[in-house]
Amino acid sequence: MTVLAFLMGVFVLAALAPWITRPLGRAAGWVFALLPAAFAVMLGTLAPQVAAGTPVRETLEWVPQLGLSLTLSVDGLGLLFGMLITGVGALVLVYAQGYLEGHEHLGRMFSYLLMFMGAMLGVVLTDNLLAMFVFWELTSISSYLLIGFDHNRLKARKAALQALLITGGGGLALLVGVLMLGSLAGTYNVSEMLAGKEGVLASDLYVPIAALFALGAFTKSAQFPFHFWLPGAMEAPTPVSAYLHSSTMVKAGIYLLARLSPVLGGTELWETMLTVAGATTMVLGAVLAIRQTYLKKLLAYSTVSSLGIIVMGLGIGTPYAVEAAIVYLFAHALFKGALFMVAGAIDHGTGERDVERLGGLARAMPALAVVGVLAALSMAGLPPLMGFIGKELLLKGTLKAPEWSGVLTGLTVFTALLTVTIALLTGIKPFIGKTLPTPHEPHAPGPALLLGPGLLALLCVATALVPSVLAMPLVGPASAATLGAPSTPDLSLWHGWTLALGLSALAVAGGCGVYALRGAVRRGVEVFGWIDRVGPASAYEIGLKGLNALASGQTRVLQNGYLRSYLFITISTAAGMVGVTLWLRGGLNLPERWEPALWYEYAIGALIAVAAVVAAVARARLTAIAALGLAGYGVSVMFVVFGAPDLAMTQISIETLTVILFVLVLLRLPDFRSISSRTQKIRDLFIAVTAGAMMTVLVLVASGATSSRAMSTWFGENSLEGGHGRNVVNVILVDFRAIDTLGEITVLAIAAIGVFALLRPSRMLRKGRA
Amino acid sequence: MNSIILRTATRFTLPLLLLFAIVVLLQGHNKPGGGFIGGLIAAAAFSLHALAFDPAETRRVIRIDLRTLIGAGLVTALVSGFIPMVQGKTFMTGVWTKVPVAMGEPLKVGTPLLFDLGVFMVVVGITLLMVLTLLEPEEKTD
Amino acid sequence: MSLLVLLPVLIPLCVAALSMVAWRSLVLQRVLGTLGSVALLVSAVALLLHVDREGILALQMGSWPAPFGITFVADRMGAIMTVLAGATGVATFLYSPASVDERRQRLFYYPLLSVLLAGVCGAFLTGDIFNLYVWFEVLLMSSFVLLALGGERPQLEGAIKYVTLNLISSVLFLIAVGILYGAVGTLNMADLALKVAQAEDKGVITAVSVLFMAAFGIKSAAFPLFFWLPSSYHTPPFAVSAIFAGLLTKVGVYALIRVFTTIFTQDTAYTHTILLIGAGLTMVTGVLGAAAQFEFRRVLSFHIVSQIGYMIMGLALYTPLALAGAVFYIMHHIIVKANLFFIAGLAHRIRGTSSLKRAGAVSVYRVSPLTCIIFLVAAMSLAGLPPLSGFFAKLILVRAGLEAESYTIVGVAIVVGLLTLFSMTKIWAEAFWKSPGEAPGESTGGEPAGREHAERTEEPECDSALAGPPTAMMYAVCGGLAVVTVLVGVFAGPVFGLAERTAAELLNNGAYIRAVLGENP
Amino acid sequence: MELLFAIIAGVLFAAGLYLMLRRSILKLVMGLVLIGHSANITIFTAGGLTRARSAIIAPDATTLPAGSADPLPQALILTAIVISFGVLAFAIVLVSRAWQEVGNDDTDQFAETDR
Repeated sequence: MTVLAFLMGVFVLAALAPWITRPLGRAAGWVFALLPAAFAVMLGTLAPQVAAGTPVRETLEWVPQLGLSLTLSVDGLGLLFGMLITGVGALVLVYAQGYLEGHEHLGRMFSYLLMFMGAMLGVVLTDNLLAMFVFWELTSISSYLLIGFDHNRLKARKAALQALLITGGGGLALLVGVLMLGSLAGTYNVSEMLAGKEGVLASDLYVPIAALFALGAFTKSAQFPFHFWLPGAMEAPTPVSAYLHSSTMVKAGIYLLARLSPVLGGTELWETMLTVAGATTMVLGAVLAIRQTYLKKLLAYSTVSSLGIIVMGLGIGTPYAVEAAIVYLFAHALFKGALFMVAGAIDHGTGERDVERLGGLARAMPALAVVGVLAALSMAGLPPLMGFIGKELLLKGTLKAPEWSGVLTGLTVFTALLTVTIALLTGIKPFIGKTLPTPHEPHAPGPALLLGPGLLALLCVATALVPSVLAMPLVGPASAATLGAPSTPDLSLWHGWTLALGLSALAVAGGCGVYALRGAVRRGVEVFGWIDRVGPASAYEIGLKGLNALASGQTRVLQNGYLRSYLFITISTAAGMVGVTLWLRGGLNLPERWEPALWYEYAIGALIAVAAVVAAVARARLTAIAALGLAGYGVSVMFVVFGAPDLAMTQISIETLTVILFVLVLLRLPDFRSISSRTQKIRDLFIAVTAGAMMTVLVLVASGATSSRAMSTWFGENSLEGGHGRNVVNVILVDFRAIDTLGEITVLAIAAIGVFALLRPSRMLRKGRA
Repeated sequence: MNSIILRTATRFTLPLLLLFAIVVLLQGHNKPGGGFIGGLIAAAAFSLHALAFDPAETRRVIRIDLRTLIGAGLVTALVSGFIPMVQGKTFMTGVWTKVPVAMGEPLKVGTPLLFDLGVFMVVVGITLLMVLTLLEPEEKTD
Repeated sequence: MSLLVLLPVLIPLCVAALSMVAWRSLVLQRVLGTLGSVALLVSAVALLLHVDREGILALQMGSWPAPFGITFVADRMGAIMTVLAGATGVATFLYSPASVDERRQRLFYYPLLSVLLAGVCGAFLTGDIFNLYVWFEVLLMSSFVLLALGGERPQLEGAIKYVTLNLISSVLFLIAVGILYGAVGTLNMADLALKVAQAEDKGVITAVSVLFMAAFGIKSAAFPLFFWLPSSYHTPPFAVSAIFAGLLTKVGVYALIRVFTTIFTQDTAYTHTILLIGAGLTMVTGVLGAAAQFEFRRVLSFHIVSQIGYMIMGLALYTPLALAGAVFYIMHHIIVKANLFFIAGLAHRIRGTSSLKRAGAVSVYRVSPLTCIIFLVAAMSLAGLPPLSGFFAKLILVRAGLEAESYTIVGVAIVVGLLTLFSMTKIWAEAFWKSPGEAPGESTGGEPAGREHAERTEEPECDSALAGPPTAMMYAVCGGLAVVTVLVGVFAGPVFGLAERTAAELLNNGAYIRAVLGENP
Repeated sequence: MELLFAIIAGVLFAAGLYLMLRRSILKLVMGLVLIGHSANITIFTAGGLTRARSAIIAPDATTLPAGSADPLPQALILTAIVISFGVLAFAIVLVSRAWQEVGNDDTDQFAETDR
């Protein structure tokens, strides 16, 4: 249970962080980093076992009935991602200490970062798809809190919401997909799904499942057209961007695609979906990046592009392409993480974010300059750096793609070219050339700010120089897990004079050219500006506005504040439901003949009816109240006639009391006015008469139904003997059904309290006012 | 309504009406009537009194605070349900004994009658609370 | 042992009667009420444990044999609901002194709360359909008074709508009971289950069942019968609206579940289809209503409506898993919803306002991390985010929907889940994140188009809240309920197991009938 | 006679609803009274109508003779009447208090807190 213990430890530390950050002082970030560092080391020790093809498994049951268990399984893919998350995570914690030194909410930042780290680790280490979903949503929430960290700014809050809604929405699609796949495969453990792969692929549900999983992955990994939340998320402080938006969270979607490739992949649908989305995102991301001049936005769009590259690689699906995707993912995490941190350090040290206003910083911050240049060169794909290896493999992958290889290669080269430009802009330009004035005097970053990017940049070199030691143990098993077959990516720096090398050189040269002409190019790509204006980002805005308009419109119509309209809808619904049911379900079995009533019964009935109608239409209050009383007395006479003396007595006394209450209280109210319009009256009359008719029919139908008289017979037989009373009604009230009566007097008591409570304070208040 | 006739009449009718109310309460088990109707008659008697004199005077005549009366009525009704539980029977099971009366056949007394008495008290209490609260002059009489 | 069935009703009723006698002493009333609610909770837990282990418990009132007397029955469903009522009751009693001013307390506030609890528990435990009506009236009447207590204008306006529409519901209920009695000649629910199954004229029965559906639909605030709820729930003191939000609509849902699993199963193809359509519409209209609101409790109120839809969805799908989902959802929702209203009171005390447009006096996010954590737990649970209770509730229902191949309702449930998240973040962003200095400008979720928002920058504030910093007890209550929410998530396995057993029991009413009517009815 | 009762129930119900749908709060309460009557009549009729044989056991008998009125619906109605009286009393006072606070008897003016 080591892995599980470590994972829980991360969450526990997240819970503790806000309370212990202040006591720890400047060492806090360093202390917190120890845990993920240890985690990384622990994962590292598992590497040989994983490479040997035997994943480490630990299981903790959670809701076994639903198939949800915390099954941790460290296989190749999990190991690669786990190392990245813990390794980069440790560095980011240290970096955050330097970046946000003295910030009021530094403790919360650590807490959110650790929570995010734990969630992310959960996503990549669990084998159970439901458990993975649990962690998946946790990453969304913690990233919401992280993006909105500068909670005073409206822009930050909006960006946080945007990211949450898009990734959260994708997450819900994923949930449906997971549930469908789980019930289809009969298990939620991915490792056990392979056995049922044939059944999954043959099922009718395969298409929706694949689409739902892709939707979940594409939203999380910022694929077109869901990419726009990622640049928006740059509202977050830089440590967050470096962690979430370059090396970890945005890769969760890619992880998901890689993880499920063995189960869902290999079909034309899967490959087309991924390749098209990836290629589109790759090109668009790069083009949109060129338009930007803000450091972090440039990096964000280029991250979108890189994510597209990886998705495309997974989509092509050949061993070459998949290996390339995995290697590129690894390389990207190193150089993009480093570059984000460099960008943050520049911002921190100068207060300037616009690349066009930055230059010559190498003099003020030489160490950072070395780091930045190294990372940028890796991103540009120059040897002897990891980025170069990744790009070479990628070009090889597209060249050997089974279909559309020409187009894909062309697009990749084009993207690589623009990537070179972006690398030059973000990692090199700020440090070289003429020194430009900045908002405040540049100062070199301290060790906390330098450690993270420095180490990552160093790794860019080291992994490429000795790939068999530092890279191979990670990427080899990972691509093997993705492919579902043994795999050893060719990680050498030199393959001889190949076409890929030529294209690579072309891209570098072209990239430098674009860099030189960037002013013109920027104006040129403004053509694509519409994507931001009418594209998905504005679709989101319009959607949100539309939602709000729909919501308030609906509420204005339904919850309009008018009691009469509430009543109208309520009554029509009830009457309509009953009427339709009687009609549809054959309830209209009226008795065949009715026993006629006697003349005086007709007379009383007529009296009640007329009194009711008069009460309803009377213009004067007193007339109405008198008619109301008359109707009540009429009803009690009816009770007398039909053998219910108790009822009649009660009804008469209640009626009298009611009239007294009416007179005492309501005569203070103003006299009736005619305020409803004619149409309203007709409409109301219609619904009232309809509902009344419904009542009549119901009563007839019920009285026609033959029911047993067992109850009344039993009461009649047991009243005297068991209840010691001859008045059966009273015996029912105080004995057989005394609980009813207990409830009844409780209601009365409460009503009296209500009357008392409502009248007393009014008197007090009025006295106060007078 | 400061009528002397009404006041004098009320002085006589109040006890009579109360007596009638109690008769209705007691005979309710065998003839039409019962705690509810009896309670209403008693309340009507006191209401009449309140109209003839004034609510404060009526409250004085009743002595017991109406809120207490309502509570006591509820407690009585509940207690009538608990009595059988002392004997190990279910809540609200009727328990009956015969009370010998000097003349005539012995009177049967049982918890349902106690329950009805509770009903009676609550009804008197709530009706008077409503009526008196409404009749009372506009000042605090707490 | 069988007395256990009655205790949850008798305890609060006796407490209420005693506190009424003790109307002079507020302290005594408070102590009595609080102890009573604790006793209620303890007895309810004992009842649940007993019922879960030994089976359904029935008690014939006054020793009269069923179906002639009134039977009190506790099956798992009823016992679970009673436990939840007890828990909400304890929380409300503890929270009340910090939320209800002394003037209101003097007007029988505590006895009213006790009676409300008695009514709710009575409704959960009675086995007689007319007796159910009586308990409904008990809880309604006390809720009427609690709602209007204090007599401020917003309260009275809300109370008029609440009272009127609920009385319509009561009348429909009463009529339905009368007609049902006329048609089958019994009132005992177990006996009704038998007689309805034997009835020749199914058409009438179905029509009556639909009448019940309308009556309970109003009580549970389903579409399009929910208007009374958002009109009134934001007006009384926070403690009152919390217990309302937690318990009252769920009594309606309970009644729907009870009636449409135990009694009316003669035409499920028809009745449960209506329920399903209603469930979907309820979810959507509720959540849209919430999206249009800019007041803490009004957002929450509309969400109640929306989430009632989920519970009805579980009933409507009528599979073991779906019903278990509905049961789980109810358990989760009562705790979380009551807590959110309590938290609204907490936040109101800190910010000095419940408006989401206006920035509060201070930023809650800065001054009270504890409030933030508690709110996040409750809100995220409501939105169905893992690993909190709401996630499992939603997960079960969605899975049940998928297994029943009702893809439309699943789609609705999913989209509504996202929109719920949206409005929870709206509360979070506006009430917690926003800083005092900020102008009441554009909100995070975009500004709704419409006239009234241009006209009315000032939201009407409900002044039924006490001022001053929150008390420790408020934190304790909110925090305690938040812990429960987390625990339900952590121990989702056992809780779901209970829900599954409950669902199985509901779907097979034989045990219920035997427990009430004896072995050979 | 069932027909007569059914019609009375229908008329009472319709008149009550019509009153409730008016905008005056006073009419609202009056409507409540009428639909209450309607519900009672409904139960009374659905339970079975019997002329003039009240459910009281004669002094010389020990059981209720066949053909007597069904006592159960009567007991139910009695309970319902009393409960609706309690509710009604509260509603009357509520309405008058609301009128005092709002200063208007038009329910359309009771919409301030609802939008």
